[in-house]
Amino acid sequence: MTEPATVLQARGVVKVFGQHRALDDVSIDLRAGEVHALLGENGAGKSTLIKILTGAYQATEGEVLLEGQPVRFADPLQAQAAGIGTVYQEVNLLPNRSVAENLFLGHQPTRFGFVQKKVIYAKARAVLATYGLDVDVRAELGSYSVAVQQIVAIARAVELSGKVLVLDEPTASLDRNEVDRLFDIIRQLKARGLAIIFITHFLDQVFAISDRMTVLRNGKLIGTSSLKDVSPTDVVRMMLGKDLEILHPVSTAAEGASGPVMLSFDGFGKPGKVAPVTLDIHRGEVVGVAGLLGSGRTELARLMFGVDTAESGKVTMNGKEISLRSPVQAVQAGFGFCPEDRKADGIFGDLSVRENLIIALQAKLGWFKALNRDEQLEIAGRYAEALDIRAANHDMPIKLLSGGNQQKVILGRWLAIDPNFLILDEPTRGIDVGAHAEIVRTINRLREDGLGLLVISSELDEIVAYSSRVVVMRDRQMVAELHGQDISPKIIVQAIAAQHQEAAE
Amino acid sequence: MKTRVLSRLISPQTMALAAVLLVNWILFPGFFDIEWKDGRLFGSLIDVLNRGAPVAILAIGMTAVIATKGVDLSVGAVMAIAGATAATMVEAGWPAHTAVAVALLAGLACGLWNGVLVALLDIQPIIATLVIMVAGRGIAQLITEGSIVTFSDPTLIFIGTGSFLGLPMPVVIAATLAVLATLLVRRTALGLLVEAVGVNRSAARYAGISANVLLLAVYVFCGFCAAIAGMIVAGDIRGADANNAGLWLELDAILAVVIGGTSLLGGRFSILMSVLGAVIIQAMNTGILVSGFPPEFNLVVKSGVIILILVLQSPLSATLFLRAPKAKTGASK
Amino acid sequence: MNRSLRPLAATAIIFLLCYLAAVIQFPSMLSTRVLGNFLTDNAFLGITAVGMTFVILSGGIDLSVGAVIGFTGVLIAVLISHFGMHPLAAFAVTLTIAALFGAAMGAAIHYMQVPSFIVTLAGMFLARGAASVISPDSIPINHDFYTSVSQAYLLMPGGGRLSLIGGIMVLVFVVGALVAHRTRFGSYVYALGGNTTSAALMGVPVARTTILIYTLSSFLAGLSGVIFSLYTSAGYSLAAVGVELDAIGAVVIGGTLLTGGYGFVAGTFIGVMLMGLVQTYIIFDGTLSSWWTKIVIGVLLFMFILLQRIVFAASAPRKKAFWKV
Amino acid sequence: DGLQGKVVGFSQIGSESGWRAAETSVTKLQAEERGIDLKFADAQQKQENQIKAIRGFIAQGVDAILVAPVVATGWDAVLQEAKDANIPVILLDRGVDASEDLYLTSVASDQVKEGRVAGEWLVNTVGDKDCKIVELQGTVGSTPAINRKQGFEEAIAGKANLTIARSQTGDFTRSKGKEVMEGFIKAENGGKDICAVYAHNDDMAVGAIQAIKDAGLKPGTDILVVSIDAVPDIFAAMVAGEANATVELTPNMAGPAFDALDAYLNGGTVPEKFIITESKLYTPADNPQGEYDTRKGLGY
Ligand SMILES: Nc1ncnc2c1ncn2[C@@H]1O[C@H](COP(=O)(O)OP(=O)(O)OP(=O)(O)O)[C@@H](O)[C@H]1O
Ligand SMILES: Nc1ncnc2c1ncn2[C@@H]1O[C@H](COP(=O)(O)OP(=O)(O)OP(=O)(O)O)[C@@H](O)[C@H]1O
Ligand SMILES: O[C@@H]1[C@@H](O)[C@H](O)OC[C@H]1O
Ligand SMILES: [Mg+2]
Ligand SMILES: [Mg+2]
Repeated sequence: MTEPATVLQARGVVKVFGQHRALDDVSIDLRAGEVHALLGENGAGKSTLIKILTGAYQATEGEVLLEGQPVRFADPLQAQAAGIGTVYQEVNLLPNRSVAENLFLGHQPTRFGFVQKKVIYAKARAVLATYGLDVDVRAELGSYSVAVQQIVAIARAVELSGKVLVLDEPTASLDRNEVDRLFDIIRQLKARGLAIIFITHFLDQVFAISDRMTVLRNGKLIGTSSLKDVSPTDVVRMMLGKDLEILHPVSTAAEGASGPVMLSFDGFGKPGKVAPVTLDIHRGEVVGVAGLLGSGRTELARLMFGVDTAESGKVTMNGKEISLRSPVQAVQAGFGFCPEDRKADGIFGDLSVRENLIIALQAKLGWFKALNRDEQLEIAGRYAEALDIRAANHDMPIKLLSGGNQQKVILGRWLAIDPNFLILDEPTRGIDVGAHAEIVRTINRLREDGLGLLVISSELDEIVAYSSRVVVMRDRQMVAELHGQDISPKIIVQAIAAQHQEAAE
Repeated sequence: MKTRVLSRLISPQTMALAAVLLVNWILFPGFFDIEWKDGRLFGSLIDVLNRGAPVAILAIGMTAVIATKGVDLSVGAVMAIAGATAATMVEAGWPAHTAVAVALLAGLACGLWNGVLVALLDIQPIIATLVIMVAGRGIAQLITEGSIVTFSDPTLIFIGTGSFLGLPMPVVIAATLAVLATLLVRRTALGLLVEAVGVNRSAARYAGISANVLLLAVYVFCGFCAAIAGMIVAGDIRGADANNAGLWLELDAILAVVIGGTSLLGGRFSILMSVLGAVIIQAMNTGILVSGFPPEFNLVVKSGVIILILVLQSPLSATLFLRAPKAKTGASK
Repeated sequence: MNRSLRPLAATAIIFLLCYLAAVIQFPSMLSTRVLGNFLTDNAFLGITAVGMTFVILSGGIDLSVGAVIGFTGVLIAVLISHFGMHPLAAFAVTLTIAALFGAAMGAAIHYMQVPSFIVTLAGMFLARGAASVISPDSIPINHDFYTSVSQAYLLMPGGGRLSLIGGIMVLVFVVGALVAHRTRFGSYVYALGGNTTSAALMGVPVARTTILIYTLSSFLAGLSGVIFSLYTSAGYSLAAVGVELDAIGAVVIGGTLLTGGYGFVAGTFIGVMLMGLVQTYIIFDGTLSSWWTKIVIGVLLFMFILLQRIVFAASAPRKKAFWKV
Repeated sequence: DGLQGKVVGFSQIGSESGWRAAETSVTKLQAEERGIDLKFADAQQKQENQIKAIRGFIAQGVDAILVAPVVATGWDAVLQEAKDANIPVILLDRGVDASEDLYLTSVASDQVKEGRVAGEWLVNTVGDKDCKIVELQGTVGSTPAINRKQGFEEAIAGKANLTIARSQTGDFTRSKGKEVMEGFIKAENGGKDICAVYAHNDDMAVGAIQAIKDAGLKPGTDILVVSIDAVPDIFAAMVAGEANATVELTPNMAGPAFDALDAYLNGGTVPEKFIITESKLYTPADNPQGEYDTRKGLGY
């Protein structure tokens, strides 16, 4: 049997940002008809490598070859023209334009110089139908959920990829069904002879679809091998350079272990956003929130943190009614909130890691009681160490950190205010296996320290691993509360899916 | 630490200032002469500071606004309102301190109005402040009934033309304000919080910062600064010229802030650098005055200098001059 | 109706209501004369505003347009009156210079990464300064071509005049709308305004598009200068001072978001007409002093953006700021 | 009878100077006295707004139009339109570059002459002494700035002892006048070399006077001050001995204009094309206090 042809290749690629070597002598080759997983911890350099392959960045050293010929893409447009379609990490589309235009921007069919809108709409509908998506293709992309946007991004890349398809964490905000559908499409493309790069932090997905994998660590190439020859444990070892228990431990968060009621939400809701919710949070417990995309979990969290103002019900804390009309009040009451959209609502990109760590504490202290530099250094140092935040130094802008480290900074920001109640919305999204395990451990530790936590996650294994109780949301309503033995992926899925059965009946 | 101070001293701004002053000196050899006369300092350099003071004061407030990713186009009109208020009141027989207080209040009120539009009604700053830019001058003229209100109140005149420790009052006021404002933002948490709001207003809200109150405060402060500048300008000519006071100065103030290195996209800011920016602009204006070029060339010279400063500051020149590795920053803009 | 068209429709309805209110008070405001004047008198503003719409849609701003109008007028006048050039040749020369000027600003904005506000402010000083260096004095243009073109109009019943320059403005709006909404270039403009990073990653030629946008804006400002010189048969370095703010106002009133990415060329047309309406109303009223004129304009501006704010809040999709970084 | 009940549109330039404010208020006063319904439109310094205003007036069918044109060129088309509509147009205080049959009459001063009168006063005052003059110009490119410069230069031409050492624009405003004068003083040996300042309007002169005082010199004595407009504040300066001469530009352009209009509408008398107002020179010898008092209430 002959080796399939190498389509795209990088040789000895080095990328330097300022002082930092993000990639150090990395080589990779992609063959026609293979799915090639690119793996590594947060900040290992995966996204940087694909940006170099697709013309978004220029390599400091090294070369890129397309079908054996050296190429130098000045921008993504040239890479597209050469048949490379890319989904960059974190949907990079245009929320202000129609779904159809997002699919075909730059390639719209024209007649006499004018874009043929009808043709585009028809094509867009046809393309999205293959993904099982039936949306109004003339509507603004921004009016659809992240999942829909993610699928549009994938569809766009697929349309553009004559030879190579690059997918940088395409599944981070998709649910199981959507992932399955994506995999079907990937298999078809593979059969057509495309070379596909697939980046993800979900190991099961890697094994489900990939043929070979390349692992990066700290910008260095660790190795490339066929997935047939390795086990998940091997992969993790290659990524982290050490062994790690990758299966979530069975929950130690027995419900009985939690303390007295700390917070009670009573008929708490907002018409059109979240139906009234009644929920007690005890000291030393983790309440997991499960539900499908768009089921209203984020809305509930926003309401509980005063980002949106509840219009019904009341909240009592340690027996006293409190007002939650703004995050300021929530923070004063000792609440913390790690939002789902890290980039938009979490980080202050241009501010330093240190400032990002102390900002909530500073906000709580008020305008005039400033933390001086020494205090800031001390606090930042403490939480950076406690959470193992990896940054060259704490004065660098946080936007230069990898996603996982940014997530830890935001968590650290809230730990610094010494909170009573923490809300975490998808705390492990886009986070590598190592950091993932660490965050799960941290959640457990915080619970043991007596905090109350509300954790929203789409990963059921994870929810099961730390929750003392699980509530299930559906259609913006709290529909079930699961205890003890019921906290298992299977039963949660049933609770979530009940709706489909009901609808079918 | 030493190298940090040193690297600050050779920023593009200080280089630009040095260059402009040098050119002024070549055009007019007496440029650096300073003499002591009647208990105060005299000289072109002092003029630069004195004439630059109103824009510097505007720039102090404008810096805070721009740091929050906003902009305030109304400051010129607010200057006119404050000057008109103070002048009309002293002419009507009110004591000077009352007139000054009311003028300052007028500035605060305008700032509050802008702040409400921006923070609470969520109107884009350029458009929100355009309202007072247009209507404010009308209000000022309404106060003066269209004429130039000349006054002889010594307190108001002192604000514009007096001196303290040999320095012109406007310089003293601007310097004091700059130092106080810097202390206020750097010794408290305000500076950090303002930057946070400018970098990411949504994240600021989630972090428990009262972003709206802060925005209000920033516009109010800017209005306050504009009112002070307005009284200085009125005191300087002993009259409130509602039609011309502060005309187009909002552009100079914004320019000063940008020359000072604060990004119009919000975030990191430096009040002292903005003040330096204002001084650069005035040094340039004064240079034009002493150069003896025909006035038709004023604007061409001015644009030339601005372009030069921008080129000096741009990342492009950093890569050209400092030979830093040329990184394509397409995705990190 | 398509949800994104709602603000446009609202703006149009508000305009009609305002016009109706004005007509009720001054019935002669319904005459063909007034309608004709709307087109003719606002022709140069309208043409500039079309260019400004593109700039603002892309998330930028162009403060130089008023100065470019002044510069164009002076250059044309000098070329015709002092160098004896034929007006059409003078137009060609001047429009080329204007376009190159815009291209230079666009290049500076993109490559030097300086905000458009500052680059075009410097451009404004430069253009205005260059105009006064060429001639501080206003220069009359006496040429048969000018007389015939500026006198070219169709007489409407009721004495109204449908002038050639008014017609040119309408044409520019139509072409502008087609380019914005029906071409790839137009979609790139919206893309830049939506999110520059995404646009770049999606393969939008950011440099070329940015340069083209400012080229277009300056070119249209130049064309506006041509129209202005036809309108006044003269070139003057101080002509059209502050028109940039009127143009920005018209664009924003027309429903285009200053942050870029949302808006319509047709909205700008309504914006221009609304500004014309306000001025005409004030002239018909005739009792406002210099200062009340300013206050009333400011108050009307405020009421308009407030109304729009309400309409937008009601129709904008959730979490629009979601992607803006 | 008279102009009672007639509707007259007035397109004013703006309100950029004390003098202009006075012209506006005097015009309104004159209209009121004659029972005219005056439609006032402020053009905020823009010619395009003036053209719009005139067309608006035509559309309303006013009986006559007054316009103070911001610039000389660019009026043919709109004046033709007024003529076609049989509406007489009268120009106030500045002229236009258009065919004379397009307007009824022009009531204005002779701006070149104003400059000349100022220049001649200076020539006579300094005699044979050497005199370095600094000039504060009006807004670059504005008609009064160009004409007043020209007239002044004509008057001192051929006098070798009088030279204009420096000339900059002070934008017709007090504060710019002061700032520019400050610069001149520094550049001319602390002001010791300056013998006189010529300002294109009184507002700038008032600013210059303050700059001279701030420099420790005596305006009116160490440095002569001559300017144009005759606004109250310049008379106040004369009373204080700080200003030496001003050339009057009367704010009452409307009076003669309405008279001419009256005669034309009611008697069919075509007025002369150019009604030139007097360019009267005032010095401290002309009872400045009295002049100050009579002008104070006119809205300057
Ligand atoms: N524009 C930039 N300037 C400076 N440093 C950068 C830049 N982009 C990335 N880096 C740094 O380069 C390293 C590699 O980042 P990259 O985004 O490639 O990681 P990744 O493997 O994709 O991580 P993740 O799994 O979190 O997406 C990180 O340390 C990051 O901080
Ligand atoms: N970006 C968006 N634009 C418009 N509507 C949205 C958007 N995000 C969510 N929604 C809608 O808001 C409702 C609740 O969404 P919410 O974000 O609270 O759900 P969630 O359970 O947290 O899901 P996710 O995991 O997607 O965040 C859903 O009906 C969803 O369709
Ligand atoms: O001062 C006056 C100026 O402001 C006006 O524009 O023209 C006449 C001048 O005298
Ligand atoms: Mg990545
Ligand atoms: Mg969510």
